[in-house]
Amino acid sequence: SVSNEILVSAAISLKDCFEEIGALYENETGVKVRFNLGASGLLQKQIESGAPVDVFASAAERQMNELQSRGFILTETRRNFARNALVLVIASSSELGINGFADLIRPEITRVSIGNPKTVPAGTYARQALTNLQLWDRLQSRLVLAENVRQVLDYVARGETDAGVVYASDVVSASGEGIAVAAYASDELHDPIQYPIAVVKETKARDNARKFVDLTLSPAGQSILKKHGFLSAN
Amino acid sequence: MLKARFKKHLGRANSRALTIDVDLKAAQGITVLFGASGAGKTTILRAIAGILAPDEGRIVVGDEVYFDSAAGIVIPMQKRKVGYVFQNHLLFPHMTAEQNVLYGIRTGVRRNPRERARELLLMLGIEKTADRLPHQLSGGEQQRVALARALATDPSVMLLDEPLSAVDVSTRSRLLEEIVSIQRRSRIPFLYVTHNHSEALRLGDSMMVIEKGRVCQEGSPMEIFNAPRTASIAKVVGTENMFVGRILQHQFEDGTTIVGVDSCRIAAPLNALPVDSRVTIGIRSDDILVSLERLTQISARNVLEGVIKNIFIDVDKTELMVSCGIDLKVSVTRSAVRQLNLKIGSTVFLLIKARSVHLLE
Amino acid sequence: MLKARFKKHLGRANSRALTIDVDLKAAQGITVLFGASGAGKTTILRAIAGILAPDEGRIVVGDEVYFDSAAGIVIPMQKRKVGYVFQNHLLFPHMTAEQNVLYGIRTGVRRNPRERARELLLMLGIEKTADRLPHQLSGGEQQRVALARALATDPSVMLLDEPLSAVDVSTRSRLLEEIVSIQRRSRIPFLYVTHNHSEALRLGDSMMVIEKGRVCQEGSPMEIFNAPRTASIAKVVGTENMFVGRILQHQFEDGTTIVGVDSCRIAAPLNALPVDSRVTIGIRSDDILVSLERLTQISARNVLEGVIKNIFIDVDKTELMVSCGIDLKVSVTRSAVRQLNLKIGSTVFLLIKARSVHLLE
Amino acid sequence: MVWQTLKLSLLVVSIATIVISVAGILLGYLLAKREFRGKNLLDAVLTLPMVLPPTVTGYYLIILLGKRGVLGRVLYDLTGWTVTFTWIGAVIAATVIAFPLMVKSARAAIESVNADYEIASYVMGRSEIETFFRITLPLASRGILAGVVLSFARAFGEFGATLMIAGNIPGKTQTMPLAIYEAVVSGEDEQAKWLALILTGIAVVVVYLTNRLSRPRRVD
Amino acid sequence: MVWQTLKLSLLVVSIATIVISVAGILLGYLLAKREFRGKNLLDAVLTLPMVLPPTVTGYYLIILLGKRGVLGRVLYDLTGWTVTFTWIGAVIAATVIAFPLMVKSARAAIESVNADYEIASYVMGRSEIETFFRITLPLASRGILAGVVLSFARAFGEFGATLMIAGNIPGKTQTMPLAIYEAVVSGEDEQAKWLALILTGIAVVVVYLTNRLSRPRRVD
Ligand SMILES: Nc1ncnc2c1ncn2[C@@H]1O[C@H](COP(=O)(O)OP(=O)(O)OP(=O)(O)O)[C@@H](O)[C@H]1O
Ligand SMILES: Nc1ncnc2c1ncn2[C@@H]1O[C@H](COP(=O)(O)OP(=O)(O)OP(=O)(O)O)[C@@H](O)[C@H]1O
Ligand SMILES: [Mg+2]
Ligand SMILES: [Mg+2]
Repeated sequence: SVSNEILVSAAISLKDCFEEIGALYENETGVKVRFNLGASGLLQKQIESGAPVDVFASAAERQMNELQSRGFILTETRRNFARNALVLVIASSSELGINGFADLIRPEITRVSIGNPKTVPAGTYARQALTNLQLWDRLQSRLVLAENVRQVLDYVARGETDAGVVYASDVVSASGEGIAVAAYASDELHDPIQYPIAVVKETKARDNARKFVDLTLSPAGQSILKKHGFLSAN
Repeated sequence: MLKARFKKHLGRANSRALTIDVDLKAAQGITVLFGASGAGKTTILRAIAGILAPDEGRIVVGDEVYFDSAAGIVIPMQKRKVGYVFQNHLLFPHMTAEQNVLYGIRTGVRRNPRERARELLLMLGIEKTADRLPHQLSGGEQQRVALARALATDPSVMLLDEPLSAVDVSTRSRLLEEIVSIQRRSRIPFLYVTHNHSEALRLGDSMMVIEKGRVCQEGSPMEIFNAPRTASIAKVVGTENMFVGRILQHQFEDGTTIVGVDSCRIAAPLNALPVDSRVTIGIRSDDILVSLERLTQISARNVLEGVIKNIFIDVDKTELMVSCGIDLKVSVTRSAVRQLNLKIGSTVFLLIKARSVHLLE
Repeated sequence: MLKARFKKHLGRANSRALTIDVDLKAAQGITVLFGASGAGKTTILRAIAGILAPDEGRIVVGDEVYFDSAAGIVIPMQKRKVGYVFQNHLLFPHMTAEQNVLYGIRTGVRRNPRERARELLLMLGIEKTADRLPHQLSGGEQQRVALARALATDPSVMLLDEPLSAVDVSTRSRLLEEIVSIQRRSRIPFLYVTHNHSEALRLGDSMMVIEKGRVCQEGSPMEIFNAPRTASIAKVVGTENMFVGRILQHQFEDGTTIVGVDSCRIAAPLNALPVDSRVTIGIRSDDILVSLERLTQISARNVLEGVIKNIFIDVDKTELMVSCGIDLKVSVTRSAVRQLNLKIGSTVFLLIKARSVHLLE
Repeated sequence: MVWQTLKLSLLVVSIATIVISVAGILLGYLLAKREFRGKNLLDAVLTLPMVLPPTVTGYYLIILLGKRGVLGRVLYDLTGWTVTFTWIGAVIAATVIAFPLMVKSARAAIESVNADYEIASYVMGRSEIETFFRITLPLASRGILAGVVLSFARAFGEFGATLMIAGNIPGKTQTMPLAIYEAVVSGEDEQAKWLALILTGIAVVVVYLTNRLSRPRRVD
Repeated sequence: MVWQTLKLSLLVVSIATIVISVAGILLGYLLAKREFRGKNLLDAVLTLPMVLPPTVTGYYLIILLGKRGVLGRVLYDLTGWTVTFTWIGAVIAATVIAFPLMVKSARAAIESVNADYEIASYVMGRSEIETFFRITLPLASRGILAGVVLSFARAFGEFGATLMIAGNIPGKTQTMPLAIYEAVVSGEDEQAKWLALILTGIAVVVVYLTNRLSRPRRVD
């Protein structure tokens, strides 16, 4: 990257708030910021292959852990900049009376969608939560694995599935149409849903990259995240 | 019985290539279509087969109306019972010779189509090629497969577009007989396009000369070849001697009209044209007799003295070019050349009956 | 000068369609290839053009070796300077008539290719079709475009595969003259395939008869038509009278051999076959003279009395079928029929020179 | 697990390829032979499933065929059955995605056949259907077979739209490409490689066999 | 923003289509006309990018061309430049993904041309290249144009592999399909619909125009 420009690879679920933080960043530093948005797993692969990325913001810790263990990030710059909560969503028109995760095993519930635990972070956490609730095995035949959170929301809103599990922030960003939150999963049911951020080792703009990481953690950054339904890092 | 009367413009509106405008009737029997290249023969066949819709007119075969612009009838080609030997064969390239012929046999018509196909191939002398694909056949073999395929269709009218142009004389001769006998048995009209005189003569129950999209003369082949009505027909049918002259006088007692061509006076059958009109006359080289003496006790009205300028020896006729004021081509046998000891430079007398001098329009 | 000596097996190994095995030389001039359909004429031309590689042999044009299996030389077709009129025309369907001809003109050879193309089209009488696509041309027009395209190539050898089979007699006659004059100017060998006698006679400086893939007779067209060497050649070239007989005796003083055919004794030129051998003899209908009286003071060795059984009237010849123990076809002019008042049933005497009786192999 | 995925993939792709081939050749024929208003527009619109990201196509399919979809609702109300999350949904997705390939290929192939042969067949009294099967189709076979192979490959590899309408229900609607995608994204490179190898192996064999099939009979 | 994305998409698809057409016709010609061992296997292998999910193809491309890739490393060592996250990467992705369409279509189209015309051209002394351009190509034009249209559509819509190798960087490597994908995933339905409309509109117009172009000149 040119010295007055940085490239931030960010999970696509961070799109809206990062665009706001980016504007703020450009104002403050005069450095242009570009975003490369995609699924965290793909972003990880790109960095491993040597893509010229300066900052990586992941939707889950696993991808960051892998990069760290293989030495692709500057470990000392790694921070968790946001958290999220898991929610059970239903169509706002739903008449099934689902009020909690336990309702999912009721016989009239035929389909429940979550993100694919292997590829979608929200799905990974959903699996943890359902496993801890002793529901995972019993729900197996009802599960529909989606490729991204958006798809879960589409299914639910269009009545294809009776319920779904997504992040709290997704419900906010999805302009909420047709979606209602039926229940929150308590924090103990899953690992903390952390959003890690770090500077990529091969960056040629270490300082500017560092500034972006700092900005996400700054009060201004945090308030933007909060506005979009994320929880503060700590 | 085939009746076809129609008009069809070919080419773009602003640059007409040709306008077909025909009215033809073909009874049971073989009707030969004769005409120069580009005269419109193929186009006429295509209209009858329904490949091409005329601009207006009416085409009837037997009692089936194939086309009638006034009544808005256009029977699609699938429904017309037409056998067609295409000028460019159009053998299906992915089928063997036998499969091509089998394809021509209408489903359900024959009890044993394979046998029929073999029979046809045998008849046309190409039974050995049954299992070959078209590109493995010689030109003449392809043409015969196309003929076999058309004959296989059991049609109500048969259209043959130069079906024997690519086969050798001896095969052709045999196939002509087959075609006649097939026609006689089937009792349907055959329209037969050819450029070949002897085909026309051997096959034609009647003949039509096509010129620039029109039927310009009809009659038996012999009649037309002997007495072509116009200079251009004469050219097409191959009358060798044609001259432009002027009417000099009518000899009513004799029943002849004297035509002056250059310095020659030629007696033709009496006609009603005014003296001094320009006329074209045609004399077939075959109708001229050669003598070494000036004969007088003879019925021929014209006796012209001349000198042999050239001798063309051809396998089926020998031609003399005799100069007697005008140059005349004269057809003789080779034995006559030997017997009369004809040489370039010999003086000869040409005898031409008045009836052999044709006034062309 | 073209020298081609090669072998080529056609068809699958287990079911040979034909084996071509020729050794031919064609000097500057027009060499006619004559032969029945399927004899292998097209295949020979294809081998010379390089479309088809012979199994073995050598092909030389001028001093360029086109093919030599021994030396491992195979010049690709692009490098052979061959003009080729294909039997099935092969006009490029996406190009107009003129563009097709232009394509034939080798780049850089002509200063003004368009003019040359127009010139050729004009010469062949198809200038009006210049802007039409092949499918908008009549069969004869297509053929002439193909001819123009081949003539445009300025080749070292010209191969013409029945180039005039689809045009009318009068056009053909004119084009034959053009072809001769082009050959005379270009001074290269022309190989000309045809089924047509008069084309062969008018064009051929020499002629080869092809039979089953072999050259079975070579000579001037006239020679071959007059004296075909075998019965099958006689059939191909159209000798009308052929009989199987036995040698009765040799008359050394006369220089004749008497052949018995049924009850007839026919004098033929002296030969060396043992008495009683079976032989085939051929007599061209044109070589027989008709007389009403039994002439004795005449050179003809054979005088056969017979009765006219039939008269066939054709436009370019009239044929009598005369029965005199054997049935003979006799060609006469129509005027002779009239003059001698020949009718079915008339008794006539046929005069046949011994030299006109050909022993066929 | 792999076996089940593979079985499903093969089932889906076989049915899809058959449907595509039949419908595509038919439509290709109509586009080639019939004149009607908006013909070329129709042809252009038909290529759309190639241009849109499959996920988007899948989204539109849900809007159309989902339980609450325009058509899906009618179907659901009548039969209580919905196509979403069934293997039939996967077939539909694969069919829609690969269909344009077949139509375009078939149209071009049929238009390239010299119409004179068809005319000759008609003149011989053969119906349009018979002519189509015995003349047009064999003469257009090269181009059509290429279309079939392309459609097969595309349908075999399709997963974006499939995922959307058929869902990813392990052991039920998970096709091979989906499994590979999953393996790649979740970093199971070994697994991914194996699956990719199987998938490509099968594809190569099928395509290879089709190629051999369409090879001209050598004749001389 | 939309404008820039569109511009990029058009740039990428134009270059990709040109590259695909040229290389695809060439390769199609070789497959059609030359005999060599493993020819049909090569043809089969060439269809692979159609079978693998584009993301997976993209992944393999990155392994090959990335800074640490087999080829990419050499390139990087030599020039200090890498193809990942550049619009050239997008061109490469689109090219690789759509290439099989062109090769297959071109091969079939070229094989369908009656070889006698090519022979006639050779006999007239025209070289193979000249014959190819003036005879083979015009006579195969229908099938080849169908291949070009299909490749164009596929390249225009490509996003899986592109995302992988070129990234999804607005204003730099974000093509239309990527923007649509992004909008869909982030729930910006309005935006998604508009983008999809523009994309499909352009595709329809281009395909329609090509169709008109390839329409036979009406002659009678
Ligand atoms: N589609 C067309 N557009 C323009 N002109 C055409 C078209 N079809 C035929 N012609 C012209 O009409 C004339 C008659 O063509 P047709 O094929 O009927 O001739 P033909 O008598 O069969 O000649 P030939 O003996 O050479 O086959 C030709 O000059 C030809 O060029
Ligand atoms: N590829 C092939 N496979 C099998 N047989 C073939 C092949 N090509 C030609 N033949 C056969 O070889 C023979 C000679 O063919 P060729 O085309 O040379 O004949 P021709 O003398 O030109 O006849 P025509 O006057 O009918 O055109 C024919 O009987 C033909 O069927
Ligand atoms: Mg014609
Ligand atoms: Mg031939």
